[in-house]
Amino acid sequence: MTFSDHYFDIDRLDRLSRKETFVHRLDPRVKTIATMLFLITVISFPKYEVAALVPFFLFPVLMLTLGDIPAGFIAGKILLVSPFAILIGLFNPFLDTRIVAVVAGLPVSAGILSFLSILLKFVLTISAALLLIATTSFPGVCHALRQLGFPAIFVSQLLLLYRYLFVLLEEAMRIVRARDMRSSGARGAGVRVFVRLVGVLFLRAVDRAERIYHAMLSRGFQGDLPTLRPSRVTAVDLAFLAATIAFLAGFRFSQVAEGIGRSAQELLR
Amino acid sequence: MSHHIIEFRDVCFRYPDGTEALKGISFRITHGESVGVVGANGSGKSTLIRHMNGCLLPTSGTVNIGDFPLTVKTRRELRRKVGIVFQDPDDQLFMPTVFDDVAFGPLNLGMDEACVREKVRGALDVVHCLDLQDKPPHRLSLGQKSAVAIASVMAMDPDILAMDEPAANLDPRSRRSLIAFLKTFKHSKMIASHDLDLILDVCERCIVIGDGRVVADGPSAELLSNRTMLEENSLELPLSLQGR
Amino acid sequence: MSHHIIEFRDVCFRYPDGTEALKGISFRITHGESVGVVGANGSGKSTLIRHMNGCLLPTSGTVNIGDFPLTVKTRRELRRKVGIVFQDPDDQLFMPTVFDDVAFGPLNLGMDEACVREKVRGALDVVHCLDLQDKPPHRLSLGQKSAVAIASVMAMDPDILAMDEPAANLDPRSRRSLIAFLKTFKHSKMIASHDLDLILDVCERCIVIGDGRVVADGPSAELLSNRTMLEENSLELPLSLQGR
Amino acid sequence: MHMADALLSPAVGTTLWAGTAAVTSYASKKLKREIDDRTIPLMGVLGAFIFAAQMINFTIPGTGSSGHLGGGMILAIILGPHAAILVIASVLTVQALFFADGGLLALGCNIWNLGFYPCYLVYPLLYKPLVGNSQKPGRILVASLVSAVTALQLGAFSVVLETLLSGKSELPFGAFLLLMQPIHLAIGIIEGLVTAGIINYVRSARPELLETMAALRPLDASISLKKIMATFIVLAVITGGALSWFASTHPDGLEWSIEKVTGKGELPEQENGIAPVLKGIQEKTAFLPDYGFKPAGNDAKEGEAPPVWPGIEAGTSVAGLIGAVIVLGMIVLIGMGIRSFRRGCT
Ligand SMILES: Nc1ncnc2c1ncn2[C@@H]1O[C@H](COP(=O)(O)OP(=O)(O)OP(=O)(O)O)[C@@H](O)[C@H]1O
Ligand SMILES: Nc1ncnc2c1ncn2[C@@H]1O[C@H](COP(=O)(O)OP(=O)(O)OP(=O)(O)O)[C@@H](O)[C@H]1O
Ligand SMILES: [Mg+2]
Ligand SMILES: [Mg+2]
Repeated sequence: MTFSDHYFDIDRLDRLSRKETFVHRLDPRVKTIATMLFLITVISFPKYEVAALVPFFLFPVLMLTLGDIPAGFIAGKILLVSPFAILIGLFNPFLDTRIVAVVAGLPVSAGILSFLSILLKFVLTISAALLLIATTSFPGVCHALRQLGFPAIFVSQLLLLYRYLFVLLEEAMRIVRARDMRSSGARGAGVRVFVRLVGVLFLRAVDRAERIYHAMLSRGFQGDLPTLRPSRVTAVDLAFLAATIAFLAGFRFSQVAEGIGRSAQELLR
Repeated sequence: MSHHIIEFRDVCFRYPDGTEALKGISFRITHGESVGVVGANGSGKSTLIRHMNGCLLPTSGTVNIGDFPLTVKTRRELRRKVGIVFQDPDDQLFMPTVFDDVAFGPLNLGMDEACVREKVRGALDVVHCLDLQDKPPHRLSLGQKSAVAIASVMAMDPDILAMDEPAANLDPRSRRSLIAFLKTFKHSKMIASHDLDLILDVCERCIVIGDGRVVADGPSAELLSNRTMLEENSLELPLSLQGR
Repeated sequence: MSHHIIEFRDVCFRYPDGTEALKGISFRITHGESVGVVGANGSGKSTLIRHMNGCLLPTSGTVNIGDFPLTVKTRRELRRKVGIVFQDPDDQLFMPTVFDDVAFGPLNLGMDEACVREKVRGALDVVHCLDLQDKPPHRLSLGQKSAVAIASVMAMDPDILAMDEPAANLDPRSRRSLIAFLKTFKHSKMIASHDLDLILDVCERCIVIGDGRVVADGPSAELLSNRTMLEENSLELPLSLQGR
Repeated sequence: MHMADALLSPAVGTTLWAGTAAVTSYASKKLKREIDDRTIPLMGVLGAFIFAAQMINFTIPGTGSSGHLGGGMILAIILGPHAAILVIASVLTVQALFFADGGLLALGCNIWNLGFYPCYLVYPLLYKPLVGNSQKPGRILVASLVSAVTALQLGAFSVVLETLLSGKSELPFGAFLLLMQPIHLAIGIIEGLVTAGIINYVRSARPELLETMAALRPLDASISLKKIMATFIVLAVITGGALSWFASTHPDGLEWSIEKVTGKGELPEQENGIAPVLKGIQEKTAFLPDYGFKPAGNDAKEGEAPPVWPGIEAGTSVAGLIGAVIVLGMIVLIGMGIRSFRRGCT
């Protein structure tokens, strides 16, 4: 991924989060909590569990479709994400070769099962996190965190980080562009020039912070970033949370997929 | 209302690297006066403006706002009175959306919600940016950012207004409505700009800065038509006086 | 020399958030022409300028420089021909000192030392910044930065010059000498600005942009005295024509 | 290397979340009491800076591959530990949300691995003493190098531990270590060089800057080793406690520990694949050679009927598979239904 792709990616998520749908209108706190519960439930499955994980796709699919988020975009991001989990999981089939089942004449090893399980968990957890941000603006998540008791300092500087992320990314992009525009050939991609560029960027960042601080003070800043973003938990929000919990508990403790599979087998016979 | 008085007494300022940006500036602005600050690039205008609310404190000399000297201790209090529009709008728009940003000041002053909304609306209206409310600042053009930055200061109803190059990125119409607004703003104000026509329109008094010193101080109409003095200070006649 | 020709054919550009900044722009600039681009805040001037050397590529339509279409593949080559001065000077100064920064381009073009020094000197002289040579860019005033940014592009001897709001932060004298320099620059150039007086002085031709479209295109003297058309586009008569 | 949700068990995930929450709220409290609020915009902007810097890649000489700045040590050096850990936490939060780097549960681990070590262990215990008061470029270089390498090694080691404690991966301890530590040695060296380069650049360009920033940094020298160790030990105990509780209630998550407790014999070697090789490496390198991280019950010979554990029997898995496919189909249908319904509405 190139530099500006990264930028546009963040920007695209940021724009998606400004849509107006049922999911977007839900209270950020409720969505954050629901997502965390979802994550914990998903990873609480034992390492060889595969089938029972599948019903959990309902959650991201509902968020995706109700929130009107393009599935291709999320899928693309999942594929691009750092492959660490997959890389580590990939060893499982080689290391755990006990045959535990024979499906359609093909032997299936425990390692393959645990790898599949990691894969499913990977897709589920990553898509849940991405969908949280795609349906809740980042400032929304920040305010939710504040209301959920995260320290004020942390949340304030998280908001500022987010605001200046775009400014500095653009600044970096333009510095790189200005360098490329005035340099010929590949000169300038080495560590030395990098350190200089980053050094300049750093100094500017510090200066900017100083100027921002003054601007904030000039407008009555007292260590807190107030907003007029009334977020009240409504009955709809509570219903959503309750439904999520019921959904999670239901699918966690009953073997839905397996049950359906058995019935299907019965029917076929 | 003595708190609209600004007085600089022999103010010197040295940047940490040793650059002497102000070398003894003195003047007094009384209530309701409207003063333009003009001078060459690097003459010290921005440095001067940043002294107005204690962003920078003099290396020597004093700045008084009302009857109070501006010091580390008093600046917190006095800052509310002085609204500053900085030269780079990106420094000033630090909240995630235009609305939040303009609302920041009023909220900090403890206004209630309806009142805040009212203020934000009014301020954005003056600069023709009402429909940008929900945009995040990083998606605005530079001129739009400048306009919003001005709104965010105006929303605070400052007693004293200090602006650093407010019209630099505005299109002629927005510049014109900024001028109109400045003319209605009845408290003291100080405007640093290279746009001598704007100064001539808005400010009855003008201070010419050269190399960190006050070179001339007097009625704008007079100073800004003094070609020799202007040219000595890297300035020239306002365009509207040059004719074609 | 056909490589001084710039042609936009039906150029549309949409920012990733869906903002349609350019909605079908077409024009052709022949060698040696000097063209001003004017329009309201947010009308798309900066977006247009950024298409000149492929910083942005059209969503649809084509940009030709000389006889080559500007694409991902050719832009590296064509970039050398087109010197762009961005709206924000900070974007452009990335080296530790003013001298290094202005020398960066010439050095990369493989000039020898004496030649580079010569160029840097010449370029800095035009913008009155010779004595800032050894200062680091972050310690300059904004106007000084703008001036140095212009010098850093001029030092590269571009075939085509594109400037976005070059005079916004300059003091009147530097502005005047920028105008003088632009008049001596004999290749094609394109200047986006709210400073209609500068456009009137420097450009024989003027393109008015409104909401991402070309609204008018013709001789500056004619367009910039057409009060109705200007006012419809958030502009007004150049100050020097307004008189007092 | 970011820890990922998919490799985590709830016990490890929540324990590290708790640890991280404790550390960050400690840092916030400290900051609140001891700094003026100018640090808040500085922290925010420097967090954004780390991102911007991370997006500029450079080529690593000789390899052609590209590296980027992680930033943990830089932040610790510039802002001091308390502010730095909050900034690192924010950077990781944004990465988790926008790039799905790691994930939200793994965030706890990641903040711990990439924030706690550089800020609260390496900075006070290594960097400060190594640099001392001299601030010469050479010393900064050495100190940055040593610190960055150490911090990354600790972080990588933690990733290994967290993964293995979670029990989702089959990688043996030693092999995993061999996989992680050398990579992070290389990354650490580069990170150290870049860190030193930037600090030195800033020092020469704006010497006054680091001094004024130093003023923002409370209790630089006074972070007592004791306090840190005490925190660390407390957290270790909590972790251990939680884990053993989890082990006793949740056998399939941590089967290896049961194996250890019941002492069910030595594990037989796997005969095929790279397992024996890895096993060999492991025996030579691992300092905990007994941690085989192998499930119990695999003493069954190959070719025999699959063992009852881990609760997979052929019938179940086939039914599960069929069910999974059906459920997946239904979910896709639901999704497409909603989508076309929405389209119809608008
Ligand atoms: N990065 C961006 N993402 C989305 N929209 C943008 C972005 N930059 C600019 N725009 C929008 O595109 C339109 C054209 O912007 P542009 O910067 O080209 O205007 P401009 O004519 O240069 O204005 P100004 O005179 O204020 O500099 C504006 O409506 C602006 O809000
Ligand atoms: N951060 C800084 N460190 C050191 N010197 C500085 C710094 N900022 C400005 N200066 C110097 O101080 C002097 C006054 O700068 P200032 O920004 O006040 O000028 P100005 O009148 O606002 O100029 P402009 O019209 O270009 O905005 C200049 O010589 C400048 O180089
Ligand atoms: Mg200035
Ligand atoms: Mg523009």
